[in-house]
Amino acid sequence: MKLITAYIQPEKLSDVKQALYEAEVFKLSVTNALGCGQQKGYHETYRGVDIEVNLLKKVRIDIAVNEEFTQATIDAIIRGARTGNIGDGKILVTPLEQCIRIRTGDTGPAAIG
Amino acid sequence: MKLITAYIQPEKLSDVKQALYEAEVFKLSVTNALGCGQQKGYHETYRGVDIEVNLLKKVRIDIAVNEEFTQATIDAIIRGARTGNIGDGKILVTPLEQCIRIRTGDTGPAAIG
Amino acid sequence: MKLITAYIQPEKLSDVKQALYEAEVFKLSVTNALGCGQQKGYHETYRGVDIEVNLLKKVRIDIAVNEEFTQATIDAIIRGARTGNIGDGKILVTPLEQCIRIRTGDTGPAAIG
Amino acid sequence: MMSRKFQWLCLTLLGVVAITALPALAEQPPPAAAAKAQPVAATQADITQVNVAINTVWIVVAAALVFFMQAGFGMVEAGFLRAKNTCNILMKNFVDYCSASLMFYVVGYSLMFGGGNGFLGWEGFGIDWAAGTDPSGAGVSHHAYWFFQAAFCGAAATIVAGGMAGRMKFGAYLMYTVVISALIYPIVGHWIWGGGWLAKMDFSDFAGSTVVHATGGIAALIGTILLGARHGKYNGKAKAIPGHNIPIASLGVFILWFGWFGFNAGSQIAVGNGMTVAKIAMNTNIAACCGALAAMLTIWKIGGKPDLSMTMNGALAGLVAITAGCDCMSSVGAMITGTVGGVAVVLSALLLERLRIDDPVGAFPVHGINGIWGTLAIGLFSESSGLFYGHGASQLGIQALGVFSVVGFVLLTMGAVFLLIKKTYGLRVSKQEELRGLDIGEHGMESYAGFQIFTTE
Amino acid sequence: MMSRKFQWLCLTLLGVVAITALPALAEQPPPAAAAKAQPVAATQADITQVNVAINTVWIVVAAALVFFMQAGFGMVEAGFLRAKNTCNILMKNFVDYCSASLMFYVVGYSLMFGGGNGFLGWEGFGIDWAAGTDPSGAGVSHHAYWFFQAAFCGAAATIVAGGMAGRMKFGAYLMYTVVISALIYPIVGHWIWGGGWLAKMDFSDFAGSTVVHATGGIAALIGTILLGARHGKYNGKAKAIPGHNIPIASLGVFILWFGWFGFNAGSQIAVGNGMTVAKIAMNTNIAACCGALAAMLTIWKIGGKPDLSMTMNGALAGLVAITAGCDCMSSVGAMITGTVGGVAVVLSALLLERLRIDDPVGAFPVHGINGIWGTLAIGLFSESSGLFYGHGASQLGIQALGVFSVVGFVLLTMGAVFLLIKKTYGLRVSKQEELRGLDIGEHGMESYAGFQIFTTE
Amino acid sequence: MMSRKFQWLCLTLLGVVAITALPALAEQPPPAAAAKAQPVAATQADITQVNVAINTVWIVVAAALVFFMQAGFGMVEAGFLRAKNTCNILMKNFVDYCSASLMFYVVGYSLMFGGGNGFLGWEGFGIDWAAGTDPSGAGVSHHAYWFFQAAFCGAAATIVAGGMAGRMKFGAYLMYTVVISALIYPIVGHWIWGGGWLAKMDFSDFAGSTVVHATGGIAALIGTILLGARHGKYNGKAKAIPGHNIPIASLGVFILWFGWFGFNAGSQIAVGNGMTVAKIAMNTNIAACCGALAAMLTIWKIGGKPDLSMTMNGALAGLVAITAGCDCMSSVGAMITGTVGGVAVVLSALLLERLRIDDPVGAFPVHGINGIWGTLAIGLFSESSGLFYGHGASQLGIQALGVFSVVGFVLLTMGAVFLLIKKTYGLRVSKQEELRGLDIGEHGMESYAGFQIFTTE
Ligand SMILES: Nc1ncnc2c1ncn2[C@@H]1O[C@H](COP(=O)(O)OP(=O)(O)O)[C@@H](O)[C@H]1O
Ligand SMILES: Nc1ncnc2c1ncn2[C@@H]1O[C@H](COP(=O)(O)OP(=O)(O)O)[C@@H](O)[C@H]1O
Ligand SMILES: Nc1ncnc2c1ncn2[C@@H]1O[C@H](COP(=O)(O)OP(=O)(O)O)[C@@H](O)[C@H]1O
Repeated sequence: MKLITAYIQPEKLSDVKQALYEAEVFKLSVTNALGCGQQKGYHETYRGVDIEVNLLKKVRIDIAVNEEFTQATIDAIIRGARTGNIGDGKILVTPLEQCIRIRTGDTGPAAIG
Repeated sequence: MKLITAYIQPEKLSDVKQALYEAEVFKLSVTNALGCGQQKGYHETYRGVDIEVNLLKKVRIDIAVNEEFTQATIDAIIRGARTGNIGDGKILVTPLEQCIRIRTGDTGPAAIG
Repeated sequence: MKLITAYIQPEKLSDVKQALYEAEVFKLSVTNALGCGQQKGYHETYRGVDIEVNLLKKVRIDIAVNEEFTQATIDAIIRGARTGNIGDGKILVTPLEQCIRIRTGDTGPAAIG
Repeated sequence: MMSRKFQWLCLTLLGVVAITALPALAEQPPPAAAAKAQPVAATQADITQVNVAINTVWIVVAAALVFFMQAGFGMVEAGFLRAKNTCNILMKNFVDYCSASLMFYVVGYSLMFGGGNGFLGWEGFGIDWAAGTDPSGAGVSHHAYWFFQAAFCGAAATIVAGGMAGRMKFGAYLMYTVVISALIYPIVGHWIWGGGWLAKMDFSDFAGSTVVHATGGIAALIGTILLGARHGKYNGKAKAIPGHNIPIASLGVFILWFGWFGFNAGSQIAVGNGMTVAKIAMNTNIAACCGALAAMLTIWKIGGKPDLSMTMNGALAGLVAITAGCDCMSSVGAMITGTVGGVAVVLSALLLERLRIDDPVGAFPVHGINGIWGTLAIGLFSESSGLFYGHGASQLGIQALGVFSVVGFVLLTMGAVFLLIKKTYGLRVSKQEELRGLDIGEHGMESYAGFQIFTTE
Repeated sequence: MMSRKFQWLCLTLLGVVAITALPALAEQPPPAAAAKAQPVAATQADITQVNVAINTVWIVVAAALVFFMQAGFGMVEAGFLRAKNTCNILMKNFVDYCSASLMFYVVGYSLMFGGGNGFLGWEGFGIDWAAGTDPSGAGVSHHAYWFFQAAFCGAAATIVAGGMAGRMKFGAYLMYTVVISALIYPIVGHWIWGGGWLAKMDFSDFAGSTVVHATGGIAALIGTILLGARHGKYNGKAKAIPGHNIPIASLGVFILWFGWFGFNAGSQIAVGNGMTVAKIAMNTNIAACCGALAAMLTIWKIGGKPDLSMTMNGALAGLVAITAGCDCMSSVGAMITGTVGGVAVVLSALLLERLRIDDPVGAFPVHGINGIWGTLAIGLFSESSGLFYGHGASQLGIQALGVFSVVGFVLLTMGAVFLLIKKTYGLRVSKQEELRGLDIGEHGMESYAGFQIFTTE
Repeated sequence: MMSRKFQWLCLTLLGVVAITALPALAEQPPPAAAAKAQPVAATQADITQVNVAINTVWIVVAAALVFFMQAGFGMVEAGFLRAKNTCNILMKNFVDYCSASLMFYVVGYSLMFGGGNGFLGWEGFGIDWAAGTDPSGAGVSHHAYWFFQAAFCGAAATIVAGGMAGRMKFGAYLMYTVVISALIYPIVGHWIWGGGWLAKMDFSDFAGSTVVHATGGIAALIGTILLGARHGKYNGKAKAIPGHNIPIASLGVFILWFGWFGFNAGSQIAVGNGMTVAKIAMNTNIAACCGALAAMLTIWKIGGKPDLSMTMNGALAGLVAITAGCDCMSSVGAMITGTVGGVAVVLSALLLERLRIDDPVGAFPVHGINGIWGTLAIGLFSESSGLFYGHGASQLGIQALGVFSVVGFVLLTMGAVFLLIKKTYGLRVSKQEELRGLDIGEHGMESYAGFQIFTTE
């Protein structure tokens, strides 16, 4: 099992959800995040004083998947999130040793979906 | 060492904390999250226009534990969070290679607790 | 590749960012979190009724790095975040199997930076 | 950088302003006063009409201020609750004012001010009375008087919303609000302000410590008890459930205080030479100040820190307490009345906690306790009939009798109403709905869409 | 624990207060009334001057209330939008009032109230008219009258901001606001209130259902259409974009309602014996209540739950609808007018959705539709000329003609203005800026710094 | 779906309303005017009493408006700070009004308006003066006058809270507030409004640019300097610390503006024929508009974008600036005074940043700088004594002398007070408490419980 974590542009969330849905990935968790990457951020002035904003608004998605869904999930995220502009984001894949459904106590691949 | 991540119903947080406390797990981190799973979400109408809410409010808990605490921690979370209804949530376990206490520089199992 | 996750005191974020910058780590993601650790929390009373606050405000930083940057990144975080007081926080290191840049589709170590 | 396209616009505009305005700089004779009239003598009828005009303007402004208190109630209650129940309380606040206005138009005004017996008025429903001046003797029309009184009725109705917030069904609230504004409030009002039996005994409640606040506060108490505490409030020991938006609550307190100048000073409808209006405004202000400071010091002593929410309750407590006697007390009497009110609100809020009665915004401590205290305070500090001014205890006795009767009447009738609703329609939402919040359950919307909010309890 | 150092301070203070105040308790004679005057006879000139004083105080208070409505508009609009566009709408709300005041000072007042022809006034720019009393016949000075009218002009200007919110360029808004307050509004105003052609036909619009609200509402409609919907609003089926701060919106509605007592009742500038002022206040209140309840029941039936945002729109709808006829209707007429307004606002908001016209705050349903309805309602319910009171349909015909003319005039002129801006400066911000929010794009700041807010759409 | 149980309720209700109201539709005769009086002649005494009534109603309404400004101050200050210090500033705002009222009751009013010498009044503590009319000559009672003046005193006291926000100890603030309202403000007030030495020199400050605003603004400046900047504000180069709730700040500005009509126009207590009241209201409005627009254009030019927070400061700057001369300037004078104020507030705010004086809400630029400018502007634009109206520079000299004296007096006395507190009780909270926020540290509560807020600085 893998844990797929993606940082994407906030306004792309619904597209990514749609793409995942089409790839038959129905379960995910979403967190609000700030990110700092190649995107340079921007300068504001508040009351005439400079203020550099380099932590931009991002959305973080976490999806636990079974091995065989890994690539399909990654592809779906890319399909939904890519615009070709800097700031599109990253996908990180970490190994997942165990998954448990709290309601039933199911474990392992059966508990993912 | 393991990193245990759980998505639970928000209102179960204090029960889970209580259960962990009883299992002598005192350290954890909590994040606000939204989740999409078997729970179908619900429909609202705002100003008469339909609005489908399928990202439900969840709370994410992260706990770094030493190997021998893994099962006890998982059990405690289940004890605190289970209601038997859809939406109770998931527990994910990932391998943790290193843990460092910033204050002292302690590393490894000694730094966890 | 490694995924470095750190929980730090909120007010230390800009120092940590500065330290990371000096260590030539430019990319990171930040999440708002609550934490419960050796720091005991505090008691408030609201309208004369006791209220125990044991989930304290923390900031969570996630950084995906290539192997060779791991130690430098950890050191930088410690430099920025350490005050020597309880509550300074923890750094967790997990293995990262894959990293993909959404914009280009680059994968692996090349996609990290 | 301000865009080029835009700079010309600004410059042109400034130019136009400058050019057009220049002549005015040179000379700008003020408009002439009213055209010179022949020295025809004025009569007392003219003076009377002018006085009616003043009284009408005054009562309409005061009524608007009292209306605005509805916003204050809404903000205080919303701010003291959790985010997930905010739309619900705001909706209740809207709807109770609207239905109170309507009910008070159709039946309430007539039950309250119509001629009738000592218990109830019965005249002129739908405000279609034959020509005649208002009951206050200030010569203003029934329309003006109705407007002022309807706003009072709305205030009495809305007090309950706060105490029962966070778990009461919206439909049940609608039922309650019709009953209180069409029946209970007008009956109490008739007793005291409409020439009823308490009025005949010289029971004194100038602007409504009993009529409005004790009525609302007692109804809130019995409703809260019948409804039960919010889920999670008393698991093991009492748990504080902090309000989610203190700035808005603080704004609400200021709005209430602001409106209270209309509530109290406006109740002196016949302005006359203005002396009483001014005295009332002063007393109202000083009692609120003392109430706030007293509550702050009390909670500071007890809880260890100056709690803002209690301080705000203290200001309101002072206002409620001075409402009955604002016209007949000296300013020192007002200070004492307010100070006692501020202490009382803290102690009674803590007592409610101990009794495990869950009143999230302090509706009973503020309006119930202080409505009673303010009414009794007249018996002590009234310059013309108070015990401490050497007039014996008879006024105090009358005050106690009046308060006792109203409290009993409201307890019984509202208790019956709430019980009836509980047995039939149901008072309380499901646990699941309560946990998720009444905003989504009852109204299908959220108060702060997009905001990240922990709803862990 | 309250610190020691601090306790002495409090105690000392209380002591000082007590000691200084004690003598006052003993005896506190009220200040004497104005010194006893010789019984010199008063003349009608004295009475006139007193009446002018009353009228002036009344109009200044009313104007301040109407000014305060600007805050109400700001809060309602801000609350109904997403957090990321909040500073932008608040800025527009500030700037349109400021520029409306200025423009109305320099040219608008003269075009509206100056002598001229039936279409346009042309007299006394910069308010430097020769001495003379105001156009209302209440004897108040031009300054007072200007202040009152300028606040109305600001209201007409700001209505548009809500409909076009979330995607309109700030610079374009500035241009629009100058045009409407310097030209369009004063011209319409002249027709109806400044002795123009509609005034001569006995077209009736007491406080501005047409002059202010239909003008603003129609301008909002045409602007919204030319601007297009917000990004993501109509991908596939219509998507609701919920407001981000409902408590503040609810406060805004209360502020508007509060200010409306100045708007409507203040329009009766000559207080006289106060009867009309009181009647207007009552009608205004009762129509708003009926509008709110009617809208609540309508959306409840249609959408399944009592939606707070629609209920609030309903209250505003009732207020807009009663604005034209608040002086000439009975209270039952006001109830019906308000009730119909409340139903109409819900239905027309749903119709707009179906037509894919994206009006985030309901500017057109509230102000446009109900401005028109309220104007027509006079033809039905006016006690002196309405169809239902047996006076035939002629007034209704005049009302329809007037509304029709104003709607046509505003559609054409504002349509042309918006088109012109669209072709030259541009009406709409870039998609990128719209997604990130206009607060950052146009003003370089955020509304809720530090708060975690999802901006996923 | 609206539940069945519920539908019958609604229908029944509507039915009841309809049936009861129907007769009223048929005929609803208005209540008769005041009963027909015999044509008895009216005397000048009657007229005087009527005028006193008008003046009293006017001053009470105006005082309520000025009181309401306290809410405006609270919202502006809260909105411009970070979320973690919000309860603290709101608490200060409550408590300074309360203590100012009390102090001004016990000693302040007497020091300010009591007969005495040129420096200080000394008469009638606790407002127990022998019968007599108020110092303003409008015939209103001391109670009315006190209420109005106490609200002014509260305003002067609260200005300081904003400048010193985010790091000042609550206890220290309590001490400061007692001193300024019991001593410093009344003394300055006596000089200018209480018949003191500046009044005798014909120094002119109609509604308090110097008395209230310069006093408060200068106290804020010296306090801010002695307190030092917020932690993290000037590490390396100056860092902006954005306000956390701009909508609420914007509401605060509107509330202040609204209240200012009471502040300025209400200072003309004797309404007379209303001309001056109207003129003041107009000037106040137009100066605020010009201030806002001027500030917007200035910051747009300098910073590249129209910053809302500066625009709001500009409106306040215009209001502060016109306060002194609102009665004696033409409207063009008011426009210029406001415009200069708007530019000045931006430039002085930027200057403070450069000097590393950390004034989070702009208390000194708004109230200090513009209080001074507004006072001097009289010397230039007064129609009866201004330089630009050909009356020479003597008034300007007097104004400069007066402002200079007040600034010096406040700097010295308040500097001494703050230094004393600093050495004994301490002015500033610990760094740890400052980082976590004063809400938790000083009051044990949070402003937005449940909300996710980054407190990273
Ligand atoms: N090495 C990393 N570690 C953690 N988060 C990262 C890393 N690289 C990118 N991110 C996240 O992804 C977001 C987008 O990255 P960015 O470099 O701006 O986009 P792109 O890869 O398209 O150039 C960042 O804002 C950050 O949240
Ligand atoms: N595969 C997954 N990946 C990421 N998060 C998940 C996954 N499955 C479940 N979750 C999280 O757990 C929550 C509860 O899941 P759900 O399927 O509704 O409950 P249950 O397992 O009891 O049926 C979801 O809202 C989501 O946040
Ligand atoms: N085992 C753990 N699992 C998850 N989070 C932890 C763990 N230990 C510490 N943390 C996080 O780190 C923060 C600081 O920990 P704490 O023990 O208070 O500091 P210190 O290690 O300096 O004593 C906690 O608030 C929590 O967010």
